[in-house]
Amino acid sequence: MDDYSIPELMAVCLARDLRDGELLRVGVATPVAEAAVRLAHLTHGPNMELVFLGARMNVAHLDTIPMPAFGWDSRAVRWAESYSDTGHRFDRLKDWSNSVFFIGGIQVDPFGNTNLIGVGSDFRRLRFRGPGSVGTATLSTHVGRYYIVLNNHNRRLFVEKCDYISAYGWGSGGADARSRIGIPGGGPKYCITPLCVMDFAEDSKRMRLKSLHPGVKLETVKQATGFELLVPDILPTTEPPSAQELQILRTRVDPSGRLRRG
Amino acid sequence: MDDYSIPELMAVCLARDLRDGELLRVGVATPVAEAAVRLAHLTHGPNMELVFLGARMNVAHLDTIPMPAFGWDSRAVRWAESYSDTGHRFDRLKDWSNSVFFIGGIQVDPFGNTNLIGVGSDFRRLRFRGPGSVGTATLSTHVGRYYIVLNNHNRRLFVEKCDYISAYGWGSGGADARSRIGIPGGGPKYCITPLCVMDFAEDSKRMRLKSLHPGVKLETVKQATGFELLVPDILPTTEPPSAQELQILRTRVDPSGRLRRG
Amino acid sequence: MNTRRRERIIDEVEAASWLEDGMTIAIGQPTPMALVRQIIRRGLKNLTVVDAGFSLDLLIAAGCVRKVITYYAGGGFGIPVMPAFRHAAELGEIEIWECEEGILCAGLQAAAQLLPFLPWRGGVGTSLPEVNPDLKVFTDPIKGETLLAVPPIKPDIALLHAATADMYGNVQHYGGPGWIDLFMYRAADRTVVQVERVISNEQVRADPWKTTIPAADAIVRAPFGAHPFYSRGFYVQDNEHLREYSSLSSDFAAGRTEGMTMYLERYCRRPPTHADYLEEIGIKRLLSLHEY
Amino acid sequence: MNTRRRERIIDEVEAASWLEDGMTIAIGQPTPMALVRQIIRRGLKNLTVVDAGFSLDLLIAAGCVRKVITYYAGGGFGIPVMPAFRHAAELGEIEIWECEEGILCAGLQAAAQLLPFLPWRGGVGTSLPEVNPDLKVFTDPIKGETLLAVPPIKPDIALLHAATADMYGNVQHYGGPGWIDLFMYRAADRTVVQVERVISNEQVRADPWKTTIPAADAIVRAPFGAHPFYSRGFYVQDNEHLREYSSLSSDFAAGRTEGMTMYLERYCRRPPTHADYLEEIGIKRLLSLHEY
Repeated sequence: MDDYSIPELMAVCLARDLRDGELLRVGVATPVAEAAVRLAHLTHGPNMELVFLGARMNVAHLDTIPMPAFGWDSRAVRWAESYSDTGHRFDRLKDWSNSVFFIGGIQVDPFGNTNLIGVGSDFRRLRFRGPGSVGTATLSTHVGRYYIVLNNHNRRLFVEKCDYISAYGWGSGGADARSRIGIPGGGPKYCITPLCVMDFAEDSKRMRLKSLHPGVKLETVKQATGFELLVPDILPTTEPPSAQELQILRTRVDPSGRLRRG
Repeated sequence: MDDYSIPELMAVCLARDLRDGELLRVGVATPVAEAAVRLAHLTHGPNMELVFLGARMNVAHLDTIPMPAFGWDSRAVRWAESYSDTGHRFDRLKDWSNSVFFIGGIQVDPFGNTNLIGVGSDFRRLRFRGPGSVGTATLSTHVGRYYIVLNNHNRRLFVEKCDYISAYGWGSGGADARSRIGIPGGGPKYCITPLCVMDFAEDSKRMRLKSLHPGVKLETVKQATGFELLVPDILPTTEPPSAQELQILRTRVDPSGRLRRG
Repeated sequence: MNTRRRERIIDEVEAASWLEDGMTIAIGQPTPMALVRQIIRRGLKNLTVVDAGFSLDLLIAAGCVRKVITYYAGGGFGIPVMPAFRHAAELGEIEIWECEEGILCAGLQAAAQLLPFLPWRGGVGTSLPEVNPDLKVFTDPIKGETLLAVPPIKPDIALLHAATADMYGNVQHYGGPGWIDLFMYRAADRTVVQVERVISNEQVRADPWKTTIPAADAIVRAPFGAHPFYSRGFYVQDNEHLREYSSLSSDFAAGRTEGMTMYLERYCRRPPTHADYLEEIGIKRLLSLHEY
Repeated sequence: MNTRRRERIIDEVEAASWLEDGMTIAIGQPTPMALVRQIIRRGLKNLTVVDAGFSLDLLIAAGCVRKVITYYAGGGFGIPVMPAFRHAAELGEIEIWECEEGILCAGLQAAAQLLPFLPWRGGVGTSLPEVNPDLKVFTDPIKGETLLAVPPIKPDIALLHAATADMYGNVQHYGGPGWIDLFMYRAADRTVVQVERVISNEQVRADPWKTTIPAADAIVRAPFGAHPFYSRGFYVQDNEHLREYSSLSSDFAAGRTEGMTMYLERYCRRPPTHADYLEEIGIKRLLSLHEY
């Protein structure tokens, strides 16, 4: 079974890590994460709750959960059961330990800190002005865990040090990097790219290769990463989508083939 | 025209001081204030908004606004246009400068500070345990002005010093008593009792007689007050209800005669 | 693998089994009386209650309460202070965490937002920080103003009453929720909502903005469950019953405990279920409490 | 003596007359585009805008903006950052008060509650307090935790879009208000809401919980007023129009300004009213944006 695209592989890989009962918050313009939560909802998440555009829904009863007919389409509210936190988005942070989020970035450092602000040493005259933090400073502080999901893997993205940090991951490292400054959320769990899956070493919280996508060489990843990655002794290959996963993904989540083209 | 009860006189007196466009917040178990806001709404307040049990309404179009068919009856929401501050009672304090409130107390001091907590020197063993502050600490801090409305006038109530202060009026006195500790609201304007109307002197903010109700003697008030009241050179009589005011009050606000019996 | 969405409807006996002696319990408005009576039936002790009015008084009279977080214990019916509350407070039998509506909101919101405090201006200049040392007067770090720092108020469980909910815990009120209910829900570890009627999930989805509590941990069917209080859209307050209670409570505070003992026995302890309580009240009385 | 209740419906031209150069204007979501275009038509300058996305980009391209309070200036259509925003930011032509959704809420709420600051945890450990020195890192007075102190964000006016309102300013949304709209309303000195349809006061009172904004200062009738954005319950986003704009905006940022000049002229400056704008878009296009 090797007839799948890289975005499909990434979506399936993320979906498998999501647990029933979790509340999944998906941000803007992240098709891989959008597909992942829908797929998980259909395969093993009848009690998952999905939040799109502030609309909270459980849609496991639907035959298909297509993209992009909801998500960033305002008609998503058709399926809503309520608005996230009754319209007051940050009124129930206490319960966010059960929430999962997906984050992007224009820079990522070895400790999973991410930057959406910009690139350049002078904040008033950035070389590249980013889109801004959206809700990621608060989300990354409070959600039970999050995934760094990137559509590219290169040395401009993976840098030794972010010019600015908009979401605090594991700071300057160490298992207590978050607890020692009083940040309750569980932090970034994996970073997934078109080349590989990475996690964070238990003690140092430094980024570590977890699996290489089928056909990707270790050397390729090393060269595309602007800092030294930890590499485990045993380095498996990312498990490809099963026939069943691909079938559900293609017929019930992404019938228009957005991820295949991506 | 002297066929009116003291509560009727008090309600009419308060109603006259309310201005069109104000938002009137009435607390629990204050029939005089309840009647006053309804009367003002009908006589000169088509743009007043009344808040009962969190339900915000404009009911000037009703032929009668009877008591107690709403106010503390849950059916009051029948007339609601919204809930105060969209269900989040203190989310719009900024606009409370346009709000008016009515407050009671178990003790009142010369500077209009009021006590709903209790009487006695040991808070853990009060001689009289009061009902608690309700929302008065916040209301008295933020509303544009408020009225102290009391059903009695005696030395147990009017004391030199409250055992506890649950709503800050004019503190220990002075025109800047509120601004110097950063309290934005306009403070207590009048204190009205079955005997008289009192205001607060412009400079000292000490309680001062403003008018005696018809038939009440200055000496009676002095003896019923546990501190020295300022007395102006010219001391008028509280203007009695006009025939029209009484008619509206009795036929459209209080047809069951609650205030007449009171 | 569980392939179905979990339903959240339980009965009041199971709901009360979530409670334990010594817990902090927030009780909403209108009062979830079916659940309150179940607390008394279970004989829970040493509770800290975030509560006001009648149910607070009843729980104190029944001996369930050690500590009270309250802004108001007034009565109505000409009784300015609830008698059992007043009596226990004056004897020092209950500890009172004195607060006020705005301060209570700030404390519940601090808990909901995992903040060590929220600043509040209402209460500056009053005796509240003096009688409640948990409220700290502090100077704000930006403009140097004097404010109160309100610490988190964190209930173990919130017990609420509402008009309707679906089987998945989506709660919709008629005529708005009680003013403090959503704060309690956001702050509490778990929330149990008793409702007049269970509605379909489709009805909920027809108007999602109406959903006031998106994911209650449990829903208890309790028609007339707020009796003797009102439930908007269903019935009004039973003033006759409340007047009777007020008189018993006054007797109780004055040392004449027999009437209260009988009340607690008849209405709270003896009926094994909420339906049995309603039988005791009688269908005629219940039907007389129509709204319009 | 005014014996009638005051009506609050005005047109977009009068609404825009409330605005002045240099004001702080909060712009809600979905975007109140009829009012935004009126700002451009009036040629307002040196505005501080609390805004995001397309309308932010358009106002910058039109030369109205001096300072931006934003958490997001992303684009969509494969454009990660709105081009005119990006260009002006990189050249230092606009000042950016860098924030984030939670921090923005805290700042607006501090203004609404007349507090000198509200504490927020999101952002601790990040560069936000470094690039925005108005955000102070401080130690909480109760438990000694490290938090951000967010100062009030106080708009002079909030411009919002909604489904319906009555003539007295009671606003009801379909499918919920934009996530930040209620915060903007609470914080701003005045609020103008453009609506798809004016409904009767009786319709409002039939479901008062649905009222999201109880007393807007003015209501502007603006059917299709969010175009090219969506308005829930009425129409979807006009992707074709937005794609076209994105391409013009990219050209503009790259120094090819002609297309953008024409866009601003054709859609914002020349049509004297919102109805004239709709005429320019064409009824066929508008009717093609149906919801289901």
